[in-house]
Amino acid sequence: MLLINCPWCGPRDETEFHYGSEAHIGYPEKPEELTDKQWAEYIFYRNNPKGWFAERWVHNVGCRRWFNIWRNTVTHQFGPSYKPFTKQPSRPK
Amino acid sequence: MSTVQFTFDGVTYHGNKGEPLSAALLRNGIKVVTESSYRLRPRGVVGLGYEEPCALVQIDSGSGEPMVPATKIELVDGLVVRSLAGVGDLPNQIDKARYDKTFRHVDVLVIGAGLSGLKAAQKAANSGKSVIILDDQFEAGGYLKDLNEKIDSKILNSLKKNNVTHLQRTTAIGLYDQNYVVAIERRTDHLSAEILPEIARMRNWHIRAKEIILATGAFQRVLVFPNNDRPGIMLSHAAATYLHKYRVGTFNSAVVVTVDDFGYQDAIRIHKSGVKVQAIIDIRKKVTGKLLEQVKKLGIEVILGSTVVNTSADQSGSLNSVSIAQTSLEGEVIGIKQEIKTDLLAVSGGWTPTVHLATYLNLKPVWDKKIAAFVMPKLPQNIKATGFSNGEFDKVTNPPAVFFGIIPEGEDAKVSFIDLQRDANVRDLRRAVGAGLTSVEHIKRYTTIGTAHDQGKTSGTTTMGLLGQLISKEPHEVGTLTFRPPYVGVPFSALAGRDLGILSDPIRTTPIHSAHLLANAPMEDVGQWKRPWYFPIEKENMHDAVLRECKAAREDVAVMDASTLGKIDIQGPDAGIFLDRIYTNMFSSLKVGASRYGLMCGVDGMVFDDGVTTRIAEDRFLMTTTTGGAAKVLDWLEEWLQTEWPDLNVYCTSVTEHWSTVAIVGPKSRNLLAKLAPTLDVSNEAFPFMENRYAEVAGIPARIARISFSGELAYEINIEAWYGLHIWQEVMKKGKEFNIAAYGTETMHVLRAEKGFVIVGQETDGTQTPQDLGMDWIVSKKKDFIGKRSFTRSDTTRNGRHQLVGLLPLDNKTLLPEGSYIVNEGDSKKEGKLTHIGYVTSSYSSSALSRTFALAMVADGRNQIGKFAEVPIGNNVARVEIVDSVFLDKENTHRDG
Amino acid sequence: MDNLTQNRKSPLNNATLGNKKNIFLSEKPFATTLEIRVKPNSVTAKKIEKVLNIKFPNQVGQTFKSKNFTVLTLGPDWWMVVGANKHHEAKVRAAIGNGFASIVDSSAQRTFVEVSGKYAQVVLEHGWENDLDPKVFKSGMCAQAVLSRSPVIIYHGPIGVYHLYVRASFAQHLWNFLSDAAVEYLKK
Amino acid sequence: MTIKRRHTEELPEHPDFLWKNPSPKKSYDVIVIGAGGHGLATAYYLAKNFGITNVAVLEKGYLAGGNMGRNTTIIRSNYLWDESAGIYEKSLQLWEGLEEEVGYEMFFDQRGVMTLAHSVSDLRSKQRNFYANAVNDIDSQWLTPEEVKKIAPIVNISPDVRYPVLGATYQARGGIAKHDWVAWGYAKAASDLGVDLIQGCEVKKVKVENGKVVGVDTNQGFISANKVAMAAAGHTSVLSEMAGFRVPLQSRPLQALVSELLEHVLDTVIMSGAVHVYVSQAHKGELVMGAGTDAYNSYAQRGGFHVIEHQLASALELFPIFSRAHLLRTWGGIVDIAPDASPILGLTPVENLYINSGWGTGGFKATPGSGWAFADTIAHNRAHELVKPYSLDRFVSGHLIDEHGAAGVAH
Repeated sequence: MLLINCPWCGPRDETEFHYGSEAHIGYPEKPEELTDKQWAEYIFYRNNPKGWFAERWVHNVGCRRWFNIWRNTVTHQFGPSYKPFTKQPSRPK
Repeated sequence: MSTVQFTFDGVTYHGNKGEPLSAALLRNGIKVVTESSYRLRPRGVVGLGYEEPCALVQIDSGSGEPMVPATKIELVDGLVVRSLAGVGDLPNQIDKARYDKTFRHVDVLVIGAGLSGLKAAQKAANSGKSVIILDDQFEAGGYLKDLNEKIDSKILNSLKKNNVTHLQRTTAIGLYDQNYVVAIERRTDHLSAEILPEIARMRNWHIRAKEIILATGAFQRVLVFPNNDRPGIMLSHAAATYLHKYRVGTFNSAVVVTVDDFGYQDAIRIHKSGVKVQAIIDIRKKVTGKLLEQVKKLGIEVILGSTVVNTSADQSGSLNSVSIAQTSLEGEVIGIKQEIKTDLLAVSGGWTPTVHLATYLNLKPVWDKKIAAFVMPKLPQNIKATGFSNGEFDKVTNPPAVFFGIIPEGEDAKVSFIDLQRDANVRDLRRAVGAGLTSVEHIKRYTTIGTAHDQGKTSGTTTMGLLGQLISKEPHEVGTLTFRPPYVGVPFSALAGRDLGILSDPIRTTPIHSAHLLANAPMEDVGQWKRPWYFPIEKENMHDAVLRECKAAREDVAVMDASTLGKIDIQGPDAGIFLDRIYTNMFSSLKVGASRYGLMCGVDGMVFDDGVTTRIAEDRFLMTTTTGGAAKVLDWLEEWLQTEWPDLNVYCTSVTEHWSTVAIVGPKSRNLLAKLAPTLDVSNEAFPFMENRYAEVAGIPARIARISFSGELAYEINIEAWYGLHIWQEVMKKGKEFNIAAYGTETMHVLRAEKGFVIVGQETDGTQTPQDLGMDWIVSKKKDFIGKRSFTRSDTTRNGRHQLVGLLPLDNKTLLPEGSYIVNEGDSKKEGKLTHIGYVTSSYSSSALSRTFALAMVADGRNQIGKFAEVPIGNNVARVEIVDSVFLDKENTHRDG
Repeated sequence: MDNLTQNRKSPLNNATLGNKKNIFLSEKPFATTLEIRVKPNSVTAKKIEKVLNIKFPNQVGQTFKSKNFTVLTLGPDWWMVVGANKHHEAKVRAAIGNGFASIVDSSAQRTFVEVSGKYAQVVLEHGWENDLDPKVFKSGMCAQAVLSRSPVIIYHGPIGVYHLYVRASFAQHLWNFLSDAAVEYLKK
Repeated sequence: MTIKRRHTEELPEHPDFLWKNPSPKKSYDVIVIGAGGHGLATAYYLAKNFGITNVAVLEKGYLAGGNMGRNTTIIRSNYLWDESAGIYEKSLQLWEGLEEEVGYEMFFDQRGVMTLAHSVSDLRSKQRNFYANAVNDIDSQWLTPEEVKKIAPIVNISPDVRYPVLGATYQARGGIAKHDWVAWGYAKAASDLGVDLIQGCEVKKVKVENGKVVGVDTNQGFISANKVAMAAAGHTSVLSEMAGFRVPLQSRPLQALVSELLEHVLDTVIMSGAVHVYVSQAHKGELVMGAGTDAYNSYAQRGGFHVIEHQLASALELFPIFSRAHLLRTWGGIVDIAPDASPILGLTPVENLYINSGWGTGGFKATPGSGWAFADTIAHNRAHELVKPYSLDRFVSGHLIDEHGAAGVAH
């Protein structure tokens, strides 16, 4: 049972969150100017690293806020969590 | 100790209350407890705890339980058990016992209440930290308790402080991320053989601990030699404990075979229990120290550099003699055999620290040659290990030998057992190596070693040791077998807890539910909601009830409980702009007091929800969503606002259950509303379609909306949920004069289908665009919205996509099955695969059309209107005409009444 | 009783169960509730605090109590003001003028179950995953999560007394869960 | 007094010799990355159907130690979309002759697979699945609750459980097989045909020179190859990145569990999507159970215990007789999930580099069909008919094959 540190509510069990996969994927400025391939990249392609991953979660049964967090997808260790639109902490060692 | 009665394999015996069943069996002279699964060889008690590989029983009294080690059952009066040969029974009657779960957070969790665990708990408790100490034995003390030694009362008292929770008969079965431990407490089996209905028989503890201390002890290993599985051959610690602590008697004399000093200590205990120890057979060449003097003083012969190389049995199959010989550390028998008559062989094959929990986090145990065992891996900083589990064996003067037994060939190999419960032996191991297998994981699967109920607790290290001997590698070079949770078998019922029956999943009901039950309306599950399906009168079946309900809606007035629809209160100056980005059509242009139907797509352009949104004020909208989509849509809106458009001043709040919605439908709904809301001007001019008015309905302030999902004149009365039932009762009462009928989801489906309205989730399955559904009119050309870009992808613009159409079976009685596939005329008769052109999404009998009809998604559907097709249904075929998707009142004349 | 009070029905019909000493469950229905979302410490937020004479704590999980209201902080810009009588939504909306905030009367969205007695904490721990140790979840704190698959806000009122705000349609399930969990403690 | 105890028959023995353990040659015609079921089957069919035997299968761990050793061994082909029905039915037909063709006992047992429906909307989507199977000529029956009970007496079809059984689809030709025996059968056959199985050999880099694959760097040195085929479920993203392109896959934990050996009470495979559990009882008597994936990306080969508890509560609602069974062992694989829950197969942006991935939670049943069609694709350097719909460019065109389960819950 992962213990995820919500920036507002503090550490809570993973069952209180919904997973949002890779962080920092922005909605394209002008979708109509993208090629079908670029548009497919936005809709379907997300990184899937084996190791440290900057991902996003939403505390949907708690404060209902989205936030980002570093997690190692092999050891399930967590790095710092950080609020949207704030400076991303560097990748943990 | 009071004596109690128990029944084993149909015979009644006596034993001491609270002692392990295995001790009671031995005391009653039952050495042969069962026979092995495959070789049918007689087997008896071998161990003292969860490591027991042979004496597994079925408990028939109380709740009943298969495959329980006799060593872990506390004797209680009236216990009824049966011996098993590796396969358990599943009792059929319902288990009346209660099972529950609890969650705890604690500073320090100590797993294991042997001396080292108790000391760790004492230290933490005295420092004021919150402590949980749990242990799977019947009482605290662990190894020392087995030696019948006392535990310092100061330690035991420290566990009585109020910041300490002390749980015996509790086994930690799993260690998960961030120090999360699952443990199962057995709470009533030792109190009574019957079920105690009021107290949870087992409690499933979920514990989050800041710090974990593993004091999980160790398991003693078997040694491998021909005929090493006879009843009367036991682990030496177990044999000494049964004789010295539980005074089982039964055995006339004993021989101890050992690789370590523990063999000497157990020999002394066996001697003190009054059973003559004829000899200690030690594989090691040289032994010194106190223990050696003690056994010499007691007249126990010590034979060094030797081990057991065979055994023989009496006609019951129990041990009656062992043969020993000088043997090298590589397992090579060098000396001549010498036979010793005995009915007990106590095997001290070395100790394996219990590292399971730590390895569940994918950490590999480490080989420690000094103590001839695998010890804890490098642990994360908030987990420590102590005592035997950390390889701290303090009573050792001479290091143990790295020796796991002898590895004979030929016939002897077939009776030299490594995994007693699986009857897996040295011959199997030799064959696996010969087959080209190098990984220990392959050897485990090839031989099935370690896959039984004890999960290799006594055979794991032995297998790696002997494999190393066979391919001349050190045990750690062979690789380690992987332990997996749970540490011991856990009944499904203990893990299901109280999440069963009525509590298995919330039953969500509307405020009007009691009225539906009174009308004994059958219910339909819609997600977690129960919604009335139809309202039968007397003995009506669904078909007749729905025809009557539809007729009422088309000709008089009918009423439905629509409270389950999702409702989201959207406020803020940018609410209009926000909705323009979410819906495919415009909402910022909606007048205050007006409502508009909207369609929502994912970024892939596929429809995923719809509903009517009403502008309550300049900066406030109330959005409704499908019942199933309520939570999903609110999350969707929040995600876009928080992670993409934080500059938009908009807030969303769920009010799904604040409002109750009663929909009255039909040409007489206006007359009924006039009765209910006398102050309201209900004329069409004063209260036009898709508009909202506020008035008291039956004395309750309400917002009334002219929204219609049936094509008829209709009003949705929205009141605070506390008044939902009252309004429903008033509507039914005042509607009598207009012969009102209540209707359910089935009729709602028919009425909307007659108008060609889609239901998201029925006409759609996540792969339809608005254009596929013939709703180009709702797709704004001007603004961008979520999903718009996807409409221009090649597959979304290709012709031939499935489009919404109507279907009329030529036989107007045929009800096409929903989900049935459509083929071109003449294709049904063809053999093999048929090329299909579409499938039926909705299909009903219509009272208004007095015939059956259906909606379907058909390839290039709109260009097929007027053509014929076939629907194969089992062996017969229904011919159908493809028609427009609107069947009734195409000019919408009913809408305004 | 006026028409409104007479004709309303709460999700649990004022149910009660257990005994005051060990474990006592009781629905306290019809608490009026204003859900307010506003930028913390903004001008508009200050106006709302003034007109209701309350304070918006800015740490999620903290609460504020006055004679009329209990204010629960659910999110960084989300508060639940319990105990406001009906008219306050209009009064607050008027007070903020065209300031940006969301004022929602969501009184019937949830109902309020009080859990008290010696074993209140132990019974709740059968379904609530977060720490209820009074040293951590102090009197005066609140937390929103799930209790036996039901969305619940727990407010730790006086020591050992817990107020559970549960979505109306989940109320019966929560009640069934709590009364089943209480069985072992009723006669202890 | 002789005591009658319940026994189970011991499985027959594996053959005396399985496979050679060569160290890798300098170069091969084809390198297959991943010695799971699909990788081994691919190597076998390359050798058997196309005579391409200068092949190495590289496995970083031990053979069949990944998902092939961690699944619930269910075999069926009654999928919804034509494209899925195509590849899974081909696979089922191959299963039907496999033991004989490969010459290895696999305990392939066509005991039927039943998929339960628990609500009106669930009923509707299962019925559509049933009719889709009919037009695709895939054997599938519709069962009423009473017929479900007749085939599997232990199913609780009472109307007053939380989500009553309202009906089911049933594929009689579906069933189970023993995963280790399937893998070792393919491995032995491939090894006997001259394929090199190389364990403990981890690919560190996929070497590409001007758009064409030339070989792989491994912990046992560089191995050159004319063609390289990726069949490393769960690690496909890692390998594709090594080769310089991306795939729309996410790696998720998928857990499975077994009980101890129990009396035989279940002779068919039962799946229930709405209640999140599927179960069969293996030959010796252990219950084998699984459900959906854990919710987040992970390569840790383990999942959360709450997923197991939730699944067991559902199982006891459906099968009350299981209440006394013990959970004996749980484990987790790494499955790669595509946005439309369908595989990604065929060619890649790198010449002579092929991809076999995205099987998500349904890989075991596809083992023969995937290997067969993938071998054909590699041999001819073009996508086989059955593989073509699963190309990477479907995500650009938008022609997805959405097997997430048709209808959401609506109205």
